[in-house]
Amino acid sequence: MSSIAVSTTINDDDVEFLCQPDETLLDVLRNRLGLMGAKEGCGTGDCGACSAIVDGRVVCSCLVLGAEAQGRTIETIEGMANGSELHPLQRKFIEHAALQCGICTPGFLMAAKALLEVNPDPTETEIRFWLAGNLCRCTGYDKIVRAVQDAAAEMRGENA
Amino acid sequence: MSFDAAYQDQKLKSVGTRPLRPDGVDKVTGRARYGADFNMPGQLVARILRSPHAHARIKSIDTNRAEAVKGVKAIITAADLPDLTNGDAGTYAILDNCMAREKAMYDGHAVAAVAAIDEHAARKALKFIEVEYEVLPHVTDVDAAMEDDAPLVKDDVFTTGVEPAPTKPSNIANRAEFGHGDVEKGFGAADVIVERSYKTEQTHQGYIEPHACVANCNSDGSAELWVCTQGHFVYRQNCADLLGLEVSKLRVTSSEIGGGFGGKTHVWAEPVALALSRKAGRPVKLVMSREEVFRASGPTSATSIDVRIGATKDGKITAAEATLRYASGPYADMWAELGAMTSFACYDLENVKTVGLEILVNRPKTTAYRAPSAPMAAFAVESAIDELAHKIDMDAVDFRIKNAASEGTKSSYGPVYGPIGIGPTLRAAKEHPHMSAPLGKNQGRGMACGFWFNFGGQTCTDLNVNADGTVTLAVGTVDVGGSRASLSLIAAEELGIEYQDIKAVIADTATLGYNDMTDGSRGTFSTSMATISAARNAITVMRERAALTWDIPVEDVYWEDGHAHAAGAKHDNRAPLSVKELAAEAGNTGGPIAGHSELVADGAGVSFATHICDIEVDPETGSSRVVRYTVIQDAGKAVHPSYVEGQYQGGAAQGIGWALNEEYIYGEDGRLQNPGFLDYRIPVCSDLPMIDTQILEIPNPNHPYGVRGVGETSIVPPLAAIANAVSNAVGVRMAHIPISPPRILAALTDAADG
Amino acid sequence: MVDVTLWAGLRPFADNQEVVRVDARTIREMLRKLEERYPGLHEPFRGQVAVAVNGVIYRNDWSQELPEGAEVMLMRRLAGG
Amino acid sequence: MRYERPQTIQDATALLAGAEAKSYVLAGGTDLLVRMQSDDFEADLIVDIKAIAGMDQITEVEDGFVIGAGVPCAALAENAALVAAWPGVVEAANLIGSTQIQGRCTVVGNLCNASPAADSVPALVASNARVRIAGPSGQREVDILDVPVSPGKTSLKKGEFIEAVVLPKGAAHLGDAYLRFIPRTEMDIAVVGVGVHLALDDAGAISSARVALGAVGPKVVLSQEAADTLVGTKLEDAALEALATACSDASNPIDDKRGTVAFRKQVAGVLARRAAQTAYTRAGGK
Repeated sequence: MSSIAVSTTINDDDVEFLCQPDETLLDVLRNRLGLMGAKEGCGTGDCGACSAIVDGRVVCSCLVLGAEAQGRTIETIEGMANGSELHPLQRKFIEHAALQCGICTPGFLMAAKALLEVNPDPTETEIRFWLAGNLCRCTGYDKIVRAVQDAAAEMRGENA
Repeated sequence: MSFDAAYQDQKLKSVGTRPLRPDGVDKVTGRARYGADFNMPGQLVARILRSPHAHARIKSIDTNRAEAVKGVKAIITAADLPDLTNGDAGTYAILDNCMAREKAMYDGHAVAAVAAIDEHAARKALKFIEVEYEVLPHVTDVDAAMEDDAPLVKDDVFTTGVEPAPTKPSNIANRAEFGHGDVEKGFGAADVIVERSYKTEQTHQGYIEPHACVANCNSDGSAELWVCTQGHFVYRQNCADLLGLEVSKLRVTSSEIGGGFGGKTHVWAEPVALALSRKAGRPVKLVMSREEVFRASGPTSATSIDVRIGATKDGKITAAEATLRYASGPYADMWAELGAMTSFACYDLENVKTVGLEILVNRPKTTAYRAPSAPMAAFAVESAIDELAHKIDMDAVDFRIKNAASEGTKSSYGPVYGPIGIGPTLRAAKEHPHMSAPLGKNQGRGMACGFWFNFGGQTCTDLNVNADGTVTLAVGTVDVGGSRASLSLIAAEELGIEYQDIKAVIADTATLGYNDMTDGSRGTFSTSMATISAARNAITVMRERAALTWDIPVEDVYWEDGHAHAAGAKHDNRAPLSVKELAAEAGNTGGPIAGHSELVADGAGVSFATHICDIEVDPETGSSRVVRYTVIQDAGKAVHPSYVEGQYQGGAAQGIGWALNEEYIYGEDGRLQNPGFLDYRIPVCSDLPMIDTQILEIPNPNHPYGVRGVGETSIVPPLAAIANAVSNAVGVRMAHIPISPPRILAALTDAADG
Repeated sequence: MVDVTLWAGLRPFADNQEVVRVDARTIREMLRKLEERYPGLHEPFRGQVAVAVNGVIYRNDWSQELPEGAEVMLMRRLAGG
Repeated sequence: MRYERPQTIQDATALLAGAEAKSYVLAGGTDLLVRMQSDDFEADLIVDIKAIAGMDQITEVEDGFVIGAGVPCAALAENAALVAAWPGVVEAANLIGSTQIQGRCTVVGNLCNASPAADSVPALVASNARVRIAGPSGQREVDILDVPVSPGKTSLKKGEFIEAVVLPKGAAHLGDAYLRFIPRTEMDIAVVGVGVHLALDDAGAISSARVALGAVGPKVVLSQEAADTLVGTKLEDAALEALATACSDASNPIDDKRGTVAFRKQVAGVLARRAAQTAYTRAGGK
């Protein structure tokens, strides 16, 4: 197998890498680019721990080939905060104790960010169904949903 | 110095507040490092070859072709591991589970492992390892394994706990009996008796992070292990015992852990990674796939339970009896015994008898899962209790209150209870608005109680006061759900300083004394005790330093609100010295200031919870939805209430998944059919409602702040609460967990037919 | 003086008694005296035993005192999750 | 293994028709990449068709909609005209997997994976959709029903791939709906799925009907008997009961880890009844 040269944009930076044809974007992020915030919980798109945003859509990076990143715009958890200033979702997850072990947290944050970009004022039901592809085994989801609701309200300027 | 663990009623400033967790930013920015997030220079990739058979004798393993694959650096089989055949049986079983020696005991059992320069080479080598199996008859069902003609999982297991000792081998590894009184006499006095058999299927802890480690063995006998574990000191001891390493030379660092729930209390692949590294002479990284996690790491027992309970018409239980069969995989443990002990622990019974039967089957080795063995027993017993309440036309909560255990009750497993919390949780449930809220169409309400033993254990902490007066707290219990925040609160409380000035870290095995695992709900209970003790020792040092500074006797220095105070007027009302001031002068008053503690945190005390749940069932499809859920549990004292609530909610969610959809499904061939999150169906966000919690605080007499472990009990009542709710919704008693849509629809169809 | 209740698996090692009277002030002393009297208990006592004293289960703290007339039960050491 | 990203349909078919023993088309990848995780997976060539012009487009034409093979299912719900015309098809496509899967998976991929449980397929079959197949010898169009053959197998020939799904556009008084049963609320494979498409006459009676069932046989089942129970009715209770019975009878499922024979047969009837009611309302029936 020979490697493929890929040029892409990750978290606003131009990035070039070589990858194998069968290598997933998740493996590229973690093993070649040192972006380990995306986690592999299943490798089959069932847990959402590897969520990344590709061209504006949240996807499981374990179900994207590294080679497919060519020419795309990719966002990962490492690019969510603005320098040392956390994104409101990140802050609210900490404030609401919406994480216990935290392994699912990067994936939830990426998915929630994508939600609030298309729906700034989601209902509880909308949040729950949008996040159904992100498994959490620790929290029972209660505090996660509340954190997303609270972050959405803050981002709408309602409880600033 | 002896440590007084007795509860002292006092006003607490830090404990009970909800500050931000210290590891929060790392975890929301993707910087926290879990098991698979660590690499070493020159590391190899390991993969494990697993048995495709449920039960097979390994006749030979030929690794020659695989070794010839370019990039392969080491291959091991059981022959490369120490032969512990004639040693301690428990140790042998742990190693045999890591790598099968004579027989593959279940689908997924490891038979060989490869370390290679990359994933491709490792994957290729696996295909070239030739294993010759003699396939043997298998048995995977707990009841089938008990039949006389069942295939023997092991031919050298004779049932223990029965007299006279049997001469014929059996899949029943052990029988354990508990109870008191005369149950037959008790049943004779009963007006109504409920008798029913229940079944629960096997479930997995389902942590999102697969097992992962990086092992590095050096030629001088020193070794390092980076691993996600609930107990790195225990892993160190296990690996040293299994591989013949010196404990001091094996340094184990626990990564951030992506969930454990009991499943990471036990070594699975870590000894294999170390052995590969030793053979290859290079670091080895081993990460299980999700499929491997399901096929070959720690599920809990499938069970089959018979319950018989009798009561008088006015609601007094006269006798209770249960036979509990727990499948333990191919290696005997004491899961049935635990089930037998916990089954009737909520009740005050004159006549009770429980028998636990430990059953061997060709399934993965059973390991602990959050309050291990208790949820299934509670499902059976609490279902029968509910049915009995219906039969005598008594409110389910009132019936339980009337029979609840209390201080002085002789427990069903033997000892007499001290002050306990079952009564208060039941009374709280009775008064809870949930209990009286109206139900909609096709909805049913259920409630159930749960009991669990909490544990304490060996614990060691270091508390270092830094030059700027901030404090580093080094603990040895892995943080699975926010304990660094709780322990920082404890240190802040005891020292009288701000929470923000404490930084708690998890120390590795080379830098702190031994600690038991974070299991048995002991993390915060026991390490908070050691932290209090360490803080008190540091205060002693600081009082001495203040005495030196002031040149007064140490007896005249007392500690209050984070300051050393000189007692009385004779010391000219000296201005108190803060931790910061004392720390700044430490170099000239005797050197660094620290408090150390090693202790046994015993006396954790038992724990109780009551859950209430509303379920809506679609009678045409058997689909069910949890529409409301309430957890009421005694925390003793909630150190960080947000994370206590989190434990309540998380345990409830796991129990709901267990009750409704999760199960290991085996084919006729003895192979696991659903080793993935697609068909092993844990609850997703849209499956659940908000989970309400009510924290009761009945101080634990054996902890200075009254703290009680909270991690496990919350998974005990849900199976029964859901079963009771569904049964109340559809009018048919559901006795087989999971209560999946096909089971509900079949039950409804059967009921309609007749 | 305390009466110590043995779990079923231990009884064969102690002349099939369910309850054994021991003159001991601490758990450690109680376990030592039991073991001296019934050497067969040596094996099960190594890492497998817990002791309930008046309802509180101790797994490690063998210095725990045994109040006169306390209810003392030996139990198998249990696992948690 | 090679990864290729051709720019034209001709290049893609040439690659697929080439010498390689095993080649796979990559669109959304949500099935293919799962298969690639398996140790047993082997391939010589992966052809990513998403760089071909038009693959990511939904085009409204005079007599229908053309959905490119690279269009993620999430994009279907963002096309107001498509949602208005084929709400059932869009619903079905949007039921596949999670939000994350929706961002990648395609209806063509769902079809070509040839799972009997594919959610979008019964809805598409009910809608009378066709597929446009590109091949070394040019383009052809076939009924969607003729694409899946058996679990994992399609009727596509070597070198061929589906470039688009073509949905018709009809007159007034049409309505479609798709319902499936899963144990959880999300993330499961359908245990049973039912797609219903109804046309009403001016009096509100059903003039034509198509009823397609998923996960009750080795491939999607289009049941004429079920459709016949509806035609001429205004979906009275008797018609619904007859429909349910016909759907249960048309189901020939297996027992597996997702459901039992009895369960699937029974629920097929229940869902057909409910889907028909939704389709009827959407068609303007009262």
